[in-house]
Amino acid sequence: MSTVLKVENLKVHFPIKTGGVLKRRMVPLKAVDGVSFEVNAGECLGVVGESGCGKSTLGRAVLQLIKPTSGRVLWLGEDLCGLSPEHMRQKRRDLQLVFQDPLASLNPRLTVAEIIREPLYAAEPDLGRDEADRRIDEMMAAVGLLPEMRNRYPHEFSGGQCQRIAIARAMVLKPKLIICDEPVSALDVSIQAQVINLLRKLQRDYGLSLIFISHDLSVVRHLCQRVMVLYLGHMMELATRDDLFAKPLHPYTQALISAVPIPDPAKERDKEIIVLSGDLPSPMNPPSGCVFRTRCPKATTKCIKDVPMPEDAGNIHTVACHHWR
Amino acid sequence: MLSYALKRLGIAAPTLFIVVSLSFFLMHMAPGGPFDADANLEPQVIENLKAAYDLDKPLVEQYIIYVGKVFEGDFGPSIIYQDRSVSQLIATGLPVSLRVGLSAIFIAALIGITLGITAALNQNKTTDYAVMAAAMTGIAVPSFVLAPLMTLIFGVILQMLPIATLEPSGSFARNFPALAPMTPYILPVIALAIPQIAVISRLTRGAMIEVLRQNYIRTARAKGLAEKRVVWRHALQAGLLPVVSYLGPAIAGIVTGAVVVESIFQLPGMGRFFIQGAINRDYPLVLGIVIIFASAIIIMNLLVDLLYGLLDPKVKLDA
Amino acid sequence: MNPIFSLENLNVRFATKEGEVAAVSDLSFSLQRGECLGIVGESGSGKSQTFLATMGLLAANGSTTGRALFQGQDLLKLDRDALNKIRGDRLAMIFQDSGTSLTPHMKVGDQLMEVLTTHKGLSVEAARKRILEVMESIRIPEVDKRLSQYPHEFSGGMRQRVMIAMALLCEPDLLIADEPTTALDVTVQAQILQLFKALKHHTNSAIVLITHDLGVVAGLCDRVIVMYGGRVVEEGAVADIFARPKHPYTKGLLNCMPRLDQDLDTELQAIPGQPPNLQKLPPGCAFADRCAVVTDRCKTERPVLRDYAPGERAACHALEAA
Amino acid sequence: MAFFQAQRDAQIQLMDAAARVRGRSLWKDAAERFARNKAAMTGVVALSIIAIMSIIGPMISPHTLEDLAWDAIGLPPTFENSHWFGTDDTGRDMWVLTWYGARVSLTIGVMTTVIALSIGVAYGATAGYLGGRIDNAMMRFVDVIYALPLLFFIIILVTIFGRNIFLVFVAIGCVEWLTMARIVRGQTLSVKRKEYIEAALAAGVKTPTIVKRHVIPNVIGPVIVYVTLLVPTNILVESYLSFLGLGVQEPLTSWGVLISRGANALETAPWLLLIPATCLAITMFCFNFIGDGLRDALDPKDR
Repeated sequence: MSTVLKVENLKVHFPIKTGGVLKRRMVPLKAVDGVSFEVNAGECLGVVGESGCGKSTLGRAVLQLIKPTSGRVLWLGEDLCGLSPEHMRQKRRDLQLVFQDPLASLNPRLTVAEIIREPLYAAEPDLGRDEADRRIDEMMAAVGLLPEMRNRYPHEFSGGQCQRIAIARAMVLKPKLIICDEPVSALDVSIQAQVINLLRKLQRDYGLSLIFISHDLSVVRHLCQRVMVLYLGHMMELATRDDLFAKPLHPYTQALISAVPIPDPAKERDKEIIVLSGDLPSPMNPPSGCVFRTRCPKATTKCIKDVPMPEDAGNIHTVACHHWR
Repeated sequence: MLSYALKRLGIAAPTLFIVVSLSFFLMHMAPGGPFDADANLEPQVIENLKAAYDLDKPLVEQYIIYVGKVFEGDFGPSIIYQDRSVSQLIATGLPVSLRVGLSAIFIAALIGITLGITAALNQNKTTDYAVMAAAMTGIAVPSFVLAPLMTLIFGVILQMLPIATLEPSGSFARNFPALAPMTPYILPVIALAIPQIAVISRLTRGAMIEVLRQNYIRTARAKGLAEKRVVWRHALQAGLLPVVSYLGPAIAGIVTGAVVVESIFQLPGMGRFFIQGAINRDYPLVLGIVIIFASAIIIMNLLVDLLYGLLDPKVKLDA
Repeated sequence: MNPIFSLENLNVRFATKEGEVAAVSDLSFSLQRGECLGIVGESGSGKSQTFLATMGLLAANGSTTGRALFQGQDLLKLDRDALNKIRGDRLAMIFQDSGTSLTPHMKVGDQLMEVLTTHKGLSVEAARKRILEVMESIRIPEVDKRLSQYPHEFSGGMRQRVMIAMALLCEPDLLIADEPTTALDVTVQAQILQLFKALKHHTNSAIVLITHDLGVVAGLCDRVIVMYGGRVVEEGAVADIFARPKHPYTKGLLNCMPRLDQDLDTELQAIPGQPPNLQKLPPGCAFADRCAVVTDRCKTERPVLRDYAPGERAACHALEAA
Repeated sequence: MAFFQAQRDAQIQLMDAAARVRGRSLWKDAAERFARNKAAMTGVVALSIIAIMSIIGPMISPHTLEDLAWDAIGLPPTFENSHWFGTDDTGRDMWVLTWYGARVSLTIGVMTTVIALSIGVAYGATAGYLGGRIDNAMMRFVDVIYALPLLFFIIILVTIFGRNIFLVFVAIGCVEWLTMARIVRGQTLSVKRKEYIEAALAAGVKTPTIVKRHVIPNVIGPVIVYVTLLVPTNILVESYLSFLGLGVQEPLTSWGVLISRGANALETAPWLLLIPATCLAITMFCFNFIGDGLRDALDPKDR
């Protein structure tokens, strides 16, 4: 299995102004703080975490839509962070993005065909009209849109169909990697399944790599081969799906998994739920040591003092916790 | 909040400075001068006059002298109203303008907000349509049309109110002697307030309708609160926010509108002095009035922003 | 036993420029004291509008027919003053989006206080004592400080707790929770669901839980109603519905959810097609064009709700045939 | 073979039919909503009539702007002598004056708005698109200017630099762009944050294309609405100036000039005020109805 994307120690800090008139200072909001991972060809990597954990920022930083503060993003061995805007623009045909809110991610003034055509013309300005139309039709068929929808506008479609349009736009250049940022969270349950199945099919048919960002563990479990858990901009745990769900090592992962409701009355009422106390701390003022320690049932003084480093727990299972053993 | 006010006043100083400089150079850059119109004057007399007002010096020097004096609170002598300083003229004109302007803004806010709320609570009913039609009329019929008409009707035909004088007269003053001193101001204030009433009522209506649609209004109703409490305690404060932000421009509008209204009703306020000064190139007078009006607008805007901060807890004024 | 709350042939319609929208049609059910009823459906299924209508909270262009009996009184016939005596007191509702459902310019303490002063006529001290008691019970820390803060100073989970506290202040006989955890993170959702479980054990109130998440229903509810296109398609005890769903839509919902307890690498059995357009509901079954067992009859004739066992109802032609 | 051929033909026919299915664009929706708005459509019709009359009105009349009818001074509106709107105190025909005034007032309203539009859009779009510190500085400047008594500046400008009509354009236009700049900036900022812009960036679309295809079409709605409200505002500002004797000068005339003169003769010859004032008021109504109609059409929340 070959690695297509390698992210090393990626940090994204946003400067935030705080304080009054007299003692104004800039405090960095550490949205992503030293995250490293790899994506293999044809693989789907899940990124899970709750709101504010930096997962969306991570996706955009990989695509250079947000400039990373430091770290490297190696795409097929080449660091994307150092590229000129024009050079990066050319790389974009291999790297695409699908958003959470399907309607908001489609320009309301353009027709479906125009929306899907846009990346085509951006990457291949000399493409003939017939050829472009052929590829648009092909992709619309692949995502399950009828040809008569070509000249319609996004507001005429339901959420699920809009997400299909967005996926067709991302797929039309046959990219090698798509980053999906919560692509099904805004959809109804019955439509969610359609989109998940579509993504699985596309991944298989086109040998696509996916980074699937989501807060929904059951969806991630269904779709991804490996899963990374983020908390407050830090990687908590990274493992193959089977490993992670069978024996989660990090207390946060354990809590997350136990909190997912199971649609089976007997199982749901019997299961042990690890209820975390309190709320997510402010990323502008993260806890010392381990960022999770304020809500962690296993926290000790060591967690206050020392930042836990990602450790190899065997079987390509990485965990950042002082107490995983 | 105090630090915010101080900071805003800190910005106000350079703003005023820009105003003064801009007005100064604009006025002096133009060809001609204050004594051109008077053809009877001997050239030597004009030279002496110019020297007396420092107009013979290079422009930059005049500017430095002027700014220095303003800094000491001296706006210099007026040119057209001889033997009177600009400060004296302002001292006679400002009370009149303030009385008219502040009354107008107060009445405009009070009536405009009341009408707006009434319309919003009766959305798409007759009351709503009536209020909005009246508001549209208030916007479409400008004050310089309204003012002569009101003068004709209430002053000339009905003989109710005095016109073009500060002396109380007319049937209204006779019937209500206690209110007699107010009578000369009634028509100017109405003329100034009506366009603003129209705008404020439309704004209030729109904002209230928007607020009444919010989820927290639904929560308040679900709690079983009386509709009165829902409107006054839960909706109004947020509904007033756009109105409060509009009050800044409204004050500027009333100040400038006063120029027209004062000249129609021949009130001896700042507006009349300004027009006279501008037409006759009375540099010190025009500059002095611009400074006063600009300061008034800046201070009122600051008050409006502080009020906004009080109404909206999410606004951190000192951040 | 008399039901504490029952709906009879409730219809909710919205007049829009594009025509009438049938949000809820012929809805009937009843609810016993101490019971927890789950209402499940996707967006547009009419589950929220049903209860907004009974609370008198519909948008201005909405109209309601039918009866909504609460402790013997028809809520739909009450004028606003009479309704205000009941809602917030014996009948309380918790809304989904706590970020926008609390008045932003009022201190949280004041918003809680007014419920008690309005309904119970309590003095400020007595009301404050009661607020502290309720907030204690739902574990809001630093209550004193919290009461003088504004909603935007609270986290999403904390705001939702305030909403719950607000509903519980008068110890309502019926508590309606409209998607109380949808906007929250899973770990915070777990906290809130735990609260609801405790609540169920400690009060005798009836609870209606409106949600699209079958997992939440499974953990909390005794009975469940599944809605589709503004109508009830299936109703039954939670254990029965999850074990033996009758209606094809209920089956579809259960099968299309990715779940942590299922076998991996099976394709999700998605329900094909799109949710129905409430402006142009078909004459037959609203689910017909997404249904796996559809017949010609489904397209022309609307299936009626029939009892299949005590407390078990469903509306499907295929069931009648079987 | 024939079978496959037939199937292919059928398929092509199907595709052709499909291609003909045109969706309803937001513009089309808005246009239909606007056309259904009776007040706004009345405004369009009335305004068109006024605009046409401003062109052909003086031609219909047998009188000209220069004619001074000594035998008919201060005549009320009458069909005799074709003085349909009467005559003023120097015997000039009010019909001709009113429509000449309309020409000037409407031209000034439109020209000043064009100037304000160009400055405001350029300024606001630059600030909004660049963002950050530049945006901050640019908008701080606008805030400062906002705090000035702007009519005073116009007055200073026109009194000092002479009162020609061109200067009136420039003076009003240079002052009235502030709100436009704010609207465009706010709109640009909000569009810039939209996900479809990010999607276009992620797709590798070049910046000029993004501005052309994504930013401008989505910013333009509120700008159009504001334009329809700025034209009457500027007509009014010119009328203020003319009323004070600072606007356009004889022999040119505008509604403001006519109203000013009419106000002085109100007791003896009320039509001299009422006719131009009515025209002005109707124009104000029309623009405001059109503006409201456009706003409701482009931003359909039922109000």
